[in-house]
Amino acid sequence: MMARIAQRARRGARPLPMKARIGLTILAAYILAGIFGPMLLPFDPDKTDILRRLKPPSNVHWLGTDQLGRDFLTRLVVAIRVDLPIAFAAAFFPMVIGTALGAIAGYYGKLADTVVSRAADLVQAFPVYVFLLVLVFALGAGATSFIVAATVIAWVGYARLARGEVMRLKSLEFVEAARVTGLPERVILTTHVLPNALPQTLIYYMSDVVLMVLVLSSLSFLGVGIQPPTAEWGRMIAEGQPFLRSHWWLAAAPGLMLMVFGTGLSLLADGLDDWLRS
Amino acid sequence: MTRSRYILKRLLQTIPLIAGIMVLVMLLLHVVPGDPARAIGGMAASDETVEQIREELGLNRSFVAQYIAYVGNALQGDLGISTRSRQPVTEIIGERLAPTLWLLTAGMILSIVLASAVSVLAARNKDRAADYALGGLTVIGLSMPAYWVGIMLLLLVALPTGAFPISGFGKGFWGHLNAIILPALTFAIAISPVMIRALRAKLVALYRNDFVMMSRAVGLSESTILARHLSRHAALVLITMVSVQVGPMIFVGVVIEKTFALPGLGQALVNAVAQRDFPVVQGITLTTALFVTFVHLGADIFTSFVNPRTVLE
Amino acid sequence: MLTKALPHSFRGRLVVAAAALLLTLPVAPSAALADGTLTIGRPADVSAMSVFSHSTIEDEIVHPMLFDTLVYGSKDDPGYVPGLAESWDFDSASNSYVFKLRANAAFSDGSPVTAADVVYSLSAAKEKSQNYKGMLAGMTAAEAVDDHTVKVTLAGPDNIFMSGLIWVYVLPENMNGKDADAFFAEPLASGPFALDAWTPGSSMSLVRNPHYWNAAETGLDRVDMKIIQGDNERLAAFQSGDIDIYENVRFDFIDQIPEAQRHIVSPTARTMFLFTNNYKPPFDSIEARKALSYAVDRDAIGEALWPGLSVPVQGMLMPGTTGAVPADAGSWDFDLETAEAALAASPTPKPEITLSAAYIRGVDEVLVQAVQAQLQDAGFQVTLNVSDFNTILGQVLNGEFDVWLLGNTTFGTTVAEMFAFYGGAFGPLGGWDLDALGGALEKYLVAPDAAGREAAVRDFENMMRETFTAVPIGHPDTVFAIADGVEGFETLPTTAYRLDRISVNR
Amino acid sequence: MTGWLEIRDLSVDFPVGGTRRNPVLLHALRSVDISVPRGSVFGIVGESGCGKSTLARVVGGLTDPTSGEVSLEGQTLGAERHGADRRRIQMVFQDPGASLNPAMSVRRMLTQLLRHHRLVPDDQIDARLAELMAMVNMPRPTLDRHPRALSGGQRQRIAIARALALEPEILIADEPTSALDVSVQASVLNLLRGLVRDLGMTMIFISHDLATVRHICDEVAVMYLGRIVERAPTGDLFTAPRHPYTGALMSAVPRIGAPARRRIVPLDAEQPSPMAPIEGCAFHNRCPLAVAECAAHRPPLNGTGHAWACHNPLDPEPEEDGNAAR
Repeated sequence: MMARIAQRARRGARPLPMKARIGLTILAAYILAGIFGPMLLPFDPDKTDILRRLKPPSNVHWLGTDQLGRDFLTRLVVAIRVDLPIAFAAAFFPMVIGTALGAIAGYYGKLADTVVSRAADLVQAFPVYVFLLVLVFALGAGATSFIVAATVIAWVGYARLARGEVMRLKSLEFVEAARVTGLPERVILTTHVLPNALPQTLIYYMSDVVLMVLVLSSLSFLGVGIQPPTAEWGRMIAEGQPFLRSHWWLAAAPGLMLMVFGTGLSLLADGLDDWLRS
Repeated sequence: MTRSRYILKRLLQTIPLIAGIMVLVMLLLHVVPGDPARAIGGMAASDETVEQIREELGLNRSFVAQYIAYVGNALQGDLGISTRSRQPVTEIIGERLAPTLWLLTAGMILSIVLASAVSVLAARNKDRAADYALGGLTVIGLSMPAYWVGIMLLLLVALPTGAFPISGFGKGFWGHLNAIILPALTFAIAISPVMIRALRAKLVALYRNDFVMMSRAVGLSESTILARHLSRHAALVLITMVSVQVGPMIFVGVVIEKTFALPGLGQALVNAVAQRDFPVVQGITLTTALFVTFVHLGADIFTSFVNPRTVLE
Repeated sequence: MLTKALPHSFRGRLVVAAAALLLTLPVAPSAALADGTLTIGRPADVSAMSVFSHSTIEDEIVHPMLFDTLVYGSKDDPGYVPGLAESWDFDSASNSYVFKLRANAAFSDGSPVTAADVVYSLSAAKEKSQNYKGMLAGMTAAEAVDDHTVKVTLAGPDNIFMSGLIWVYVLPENMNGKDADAFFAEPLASGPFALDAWTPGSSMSLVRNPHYWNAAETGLDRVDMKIIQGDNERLAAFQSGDIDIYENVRFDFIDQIPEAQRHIVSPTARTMFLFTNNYKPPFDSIEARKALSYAVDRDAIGEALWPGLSVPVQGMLMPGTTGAVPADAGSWDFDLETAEAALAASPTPKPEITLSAAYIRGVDEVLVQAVQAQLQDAGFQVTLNVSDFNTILGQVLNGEFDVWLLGNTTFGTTVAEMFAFYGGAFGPLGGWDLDALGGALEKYLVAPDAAGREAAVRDFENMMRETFTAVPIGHPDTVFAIADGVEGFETLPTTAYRLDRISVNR
Repeated sequence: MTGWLEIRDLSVDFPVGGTRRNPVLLHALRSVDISVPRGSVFGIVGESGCGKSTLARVVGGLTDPTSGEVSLEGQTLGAERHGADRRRIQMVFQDPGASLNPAMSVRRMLTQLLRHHRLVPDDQIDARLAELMAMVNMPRPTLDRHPRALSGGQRQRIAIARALALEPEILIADEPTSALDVSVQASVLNLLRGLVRDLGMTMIFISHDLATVRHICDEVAVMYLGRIVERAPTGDLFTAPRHPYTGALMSAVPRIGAPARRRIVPLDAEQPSPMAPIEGCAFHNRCPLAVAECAAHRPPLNGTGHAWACHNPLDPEPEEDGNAAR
């Protein structure tokens, strides 16, 4: 998939749409900021100095300090290292598991399909993110619990997507052609069917990451997600809410970070989708 | 298949689903790492306390026995007793239901209104500036956390104007209505982008349709075309979206209740989670899951009337 | 942003409907309450309806309203005034008190409050009350002389007994034959109010008890108490007029309360402190406890979190307590290097500890995280355990905690009572040396003059700090916000207040 | 000659609706018998929907027969086949755009097959790939292309290379040129014919195009509605078709410079539904020569060498312009 995109991009047959380029730029900016930002910023994100709490923006603290006197800009940037990897991971495991289950259901049908489809129905009968909240609670708050709980519920979307794609693809002639050549079904599924379902899966993954980062921050906002003192945007919004009247940016800025990241990734997904379809 | 047979079949399908939901709700207790009774009591609970919790939750018995007891009690309207307040869970749910229903109803109406308006506007101006602008706003809307939207509305609307309560549910009908405006608006901003995407796509396809072209050719006004030809298709899309989105909607509702301190089921759930009050968590989870199931069911039945073709498949 | 664009650009009926919805919504009047009804927003519910359990400040507000006491607390010397007992005599020869009860006192069902009820309540309190039995330790007998006269005999001279009566709640004899759970589920009130409705953790309503002996002076017909945990939510509820009394204003919010509506109790009779579990590592080691104490920068916390709203740390005794003496200045006060050195010298140089806290009454997330950060700086690995009070208390009662950040208000008026309280309530939980505490109390009681008492207090404070290690963090004020028209609000020494003295005049 | 590849009484039904207990069946193949000698090219012609592709799929092992069997050297072959059996029969499909995996480069696709069947040692794979490219007249750099980057004719050559990679004994070509531009059809066809001859393969060649069949096949079977209605060596069939349907097919083929055939058989009536059971000859409702007998009894496929199933066959007179096409 990536090779194909790279190959096509190299050939320059069709330039990436503007949407995708904007999205890619935003994503790259976040990743670079996440990698290099903490090295460039002189402050320790967890170092409190309560005597210097709630300072307005200044030459030293460009975005001021938070309620414990920590440099707010540093925490905004360091949170990239928390929110992004967890969101990407929380969507990655369900992608792997969901795609595998969906592909098996779609390819082999019969009992496999029935079992997977009924399990998916069951999960979807739940208000899934409430279920996720409750699962995280049952497992104990934290990143690992979040990823596990996200996997339990989010595989369904990937499974449905993969099942549909595989069912569409398996009736195509190249799959039959592969069967005639005597390749085992397992090999056909993994090397001929699935690679063709990957672009759509990857696009779905990107929008799922957006969802996951929002859900993660929501849980942290509710106090069930990432625990203090770790810098996390949802948690920072919750901690900034008491100071809305005097220090509105404490609640506003982390939300903007989330929003711009989500918008960037959504644009990238949309743009790639348009590009692959055209 | 006739419609009544379809509805009957659909009703019967919910029975195993609800049974499955209950299994999952029961299983919640069992995914707690280690000893669930110990986890609920807190690491510090005495052995007697833990034993008592185990007794209360029926953890001494086999899973099947627990399940049968839970389902049996649930059918009689008994979802257990809060380990914290000793209040029956059904009573807690009853007390907390009103704000949640207000929020969901008002939020849903506002979402549909917002989604319809934006979609029509975007579809009618397809590939023009307005469409792109609205499309951009939709993407941004998809990327904003609901609680943050709520806080920003507090900051930008409630604080400067002073016209809306910052939290709480108000008193009396008008008080409730006033208190629900900003939460419902937050809800709509969070929920409508997904609806807009689906609805705009459908409307764009419909506007390309021959009969719409024809209607235009014979001089029907745009609003007549909209009302006569498109509203039924649009309604179908919206019903489907409500059905698909009901799960996320409930989560958004929980988050909004917390943001605006609405004393609804969502807040009760979050509080119960904070207090490790398992029967309440189970009860509310079950309630919301049943709600989702019935919304799905209702949407399918509704669709079978508006679009009989679905019955035939 | 989306809605703003709509009316100009879209004329369809959908938007007409939306506009109608938005425009016809009236702005609701802020919850106007009928005269005679008071609504309170508080951070936590009573810990229990039972008067025998461990108590919180919420209990100390609610319980006296439901259950009358022989004497009431007062800010004036000697700290109590007549209550159910309209008068009393003390016979120093027999060390006995004779209480004359109000003839018109009655329970909320109309039945009279008799001497037998008081006798039962005294002995029940001595037997069952977790907090207060120490204060009744000197009582050897209680008997009904007649229907309205009670005689109490003490073992010897006892300066704590009378103020301890503030906490002896009058219940019907034998709780009308019910067990405690049943009785407190539907309590029969002897105080100015009766319980109307209670949703634990959510709300409680009291109604005026017409049979209370002083019912004529009860200013309110009804009190609604809402449990609103979140600081934001409680502030918002006050600002939107949902509540008349906003308890425990977070200091970050004080600027948002008009000055006329602020009610600041200063210096408050409150001590915020860290309470260690000396039964198990790491705090079974004095070095670790020393490190804990040296690690906390009390001045910075006071200056940053309670600016102008606290007094410097004096010790575990609240500055407002009669006879309180500052502990030796400088001992075990903030010094990061010493803290690190002490920790390095302890058996667990890199201890992983849990800091437990419930966000009530002066404990907010900023304070907890600030303390967490300061302990981390000194080398502790600190995990937060934030839950509601009862959960934390349950853990502490079972000895499963390392260090608990909490606030304590005085409930008596002299240091002796606080000695007894720390010894009785906290000593056993933290693994403190009760004999040493008893010795300190004894020294205080027998001290011949003020200088001797001062020395005893100082010894007590040093003992608390150095041997037991309850690490005081500060003495923040208590801030209430009181809506206009609420009259007669006044705190007791304990920072509790009596609802029956309040009236609403809108 | 006794058949090497034997197709015996082969029937294939597909459920297309109804209930599980009482399904509506599409009878794609009805009692087909074919015998193909080793090294020959066997053609199958018919209109679309006559079952010729189903026949190819059964022989290729993609579809299980409902009854009857396919056997090779006396050994029955079902749809479940071991790798080695699979390898013996390979297919070239109609649309090379669809029959090549768009996500795989040519090299990966071929390497996967060579590795899987262990046809050559790993270190000789490159050499074998080059050889295969040479066999289908494609330049070596094509190996690193994806199908999307190739033209239709090039793709079909790659599809042929894929079949050849497995060194099959039988090649099934299911309308291999019908999806290609006319300009490249001939070259692909010539390539196929050359390869079959050079490699000594047996080929089953399926087409609706009689001219192509005549050009390439040794023996031809004509199918109508799931049955073989006429089977003959190519020469016999084209010089003296006996079944009226064959005649109709031939008359529909425009031939430049040739006079119109004397008896044009119009195919005007509707083809009967492949779902319905048919009494008598399936062609009788469209047949200009039909007699009463035709509606009552189905004629059996009679004859050796040249066989036909008809109660009232065409006269075996030699075609006047018979040599014109040669």
